[in-house]
Amino acid sequence: MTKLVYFAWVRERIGKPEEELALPAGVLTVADLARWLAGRGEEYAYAFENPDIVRAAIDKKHVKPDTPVAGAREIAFFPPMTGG
Amino acid sequence: MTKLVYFAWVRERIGKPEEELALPAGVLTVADLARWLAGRGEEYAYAFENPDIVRAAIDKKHVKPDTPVAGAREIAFFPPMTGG
Amino acid sequence: MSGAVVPFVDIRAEDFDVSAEIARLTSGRADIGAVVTFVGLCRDEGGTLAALELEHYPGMAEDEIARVAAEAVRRWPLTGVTAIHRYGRIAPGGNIVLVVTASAHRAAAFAAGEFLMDYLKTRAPFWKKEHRVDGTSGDWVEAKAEDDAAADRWAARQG
Amino acid sequence: MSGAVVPFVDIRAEDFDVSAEIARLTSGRADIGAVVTFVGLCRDEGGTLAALELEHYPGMAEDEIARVAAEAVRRWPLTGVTAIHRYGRIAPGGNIVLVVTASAHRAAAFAAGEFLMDYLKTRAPFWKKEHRVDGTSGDWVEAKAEDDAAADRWAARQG
Repeated sequence: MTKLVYFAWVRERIGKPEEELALPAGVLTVADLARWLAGRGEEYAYAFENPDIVRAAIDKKHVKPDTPVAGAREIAFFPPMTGG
Repeated sequence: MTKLVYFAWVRERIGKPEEELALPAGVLTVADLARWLAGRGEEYAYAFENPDIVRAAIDKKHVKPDTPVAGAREIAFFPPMTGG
Repeated sequence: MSGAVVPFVDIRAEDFDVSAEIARLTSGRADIGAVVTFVGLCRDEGGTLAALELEHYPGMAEDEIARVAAEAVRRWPLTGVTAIHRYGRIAPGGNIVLVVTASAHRAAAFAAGEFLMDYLKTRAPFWKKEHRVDGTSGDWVEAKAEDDAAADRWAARQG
Repeated sequence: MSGAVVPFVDIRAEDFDVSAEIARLTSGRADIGAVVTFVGLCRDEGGTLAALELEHYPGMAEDEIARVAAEAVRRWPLTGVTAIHRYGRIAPGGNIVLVVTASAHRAAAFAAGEFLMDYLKTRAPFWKKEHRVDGTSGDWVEAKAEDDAAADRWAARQG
């Protein structure tokens, strides 16, 4: 099982801050995971409607879309940061 | 009469912080004045031994060596600034 | 010198005091010639903003800012560096972020402070949502392309 | 906006409080997004310095710093600018100078703060003399060519 966490409007659109999921076999990269999530229902489709804008982190480190998800304990999706 | 004021090691070398002087007719510019002062005694010669390094202000504004002294009320000589 | 510098990073709801944070880096020392602080404040966009709600990713926010602060310590001869970022509801005029950089000389303190802010803007996992004075929930603040550009310029040059 | 900004300039013996000076520029306003402060401190060059004695040219010091601050207001969209320079005897670790710049955005606040310090170093009529711990009077601190170079770089670019 992998923990997925969502922030800001990604969280609002999906409607929950986190969930535990078993990633299906075909999901190898962060981009694969985003695509697969987008197919899980309209709230997910809305969150990932512009997949290029959603950022990801694996185990609290920024990652790129082509990063493998194998071995990840916690995968986060969120909009571009607006801190500072 | 013109008021001359001295700061930092220029003041220490000349041995006084200020004086009132009547500038002689041949002294037209700040550089002329520095040269004329340097001839007034060994304390002045010491202060102006390296005339390129001594800075000047007329009426509390930075001036260059070729600035005319005519009309000046207060002329200051000092080393390069080291504030901040 | 810089090898011993451990950045002070704090993610919290409470406000900060700039003088106290400067003292944290300078008191009891005589080897510091320059301290630069940056305070980022909540701006009201034309009288319609009641507050910003700052959401963050706990754990990652601390780690990411600590990474950026450690990078600043590697790049410049700093004697100390502090970064405090608040979360929660912050009204217009309120403090959001503080960065303090201390060094023997001013150029390093200025450059490191600007570097920290540029990176923090684009890498620290914080998001701002507007709450409007009419009681409605406003938009999520959008990231600016100029912030990415500001961060990118540090990649090209060292120190 | 910037037309109404009157720099606060103070030449004095007394110390300053950074938080209070930031509040002077920010309190009661919600249009400021960024405040940068620079504090210059008295450094001890290897344990031999008892204090620096700062001499200044009264009248000209105020005027010259006010001129530089006004130039910063012309160059950047600032909402406020403060410059405080101390004179007299200052022990190692003590504060010498404070510059505060406030703006809607951080780039202007950083640039104006660095500009002010670079110009202040080379144009403000202050001179530092060392007093040594052994009771002897040390040297006058010499001006650095790098300070002239730092000031010169602003002449080439606008903003």
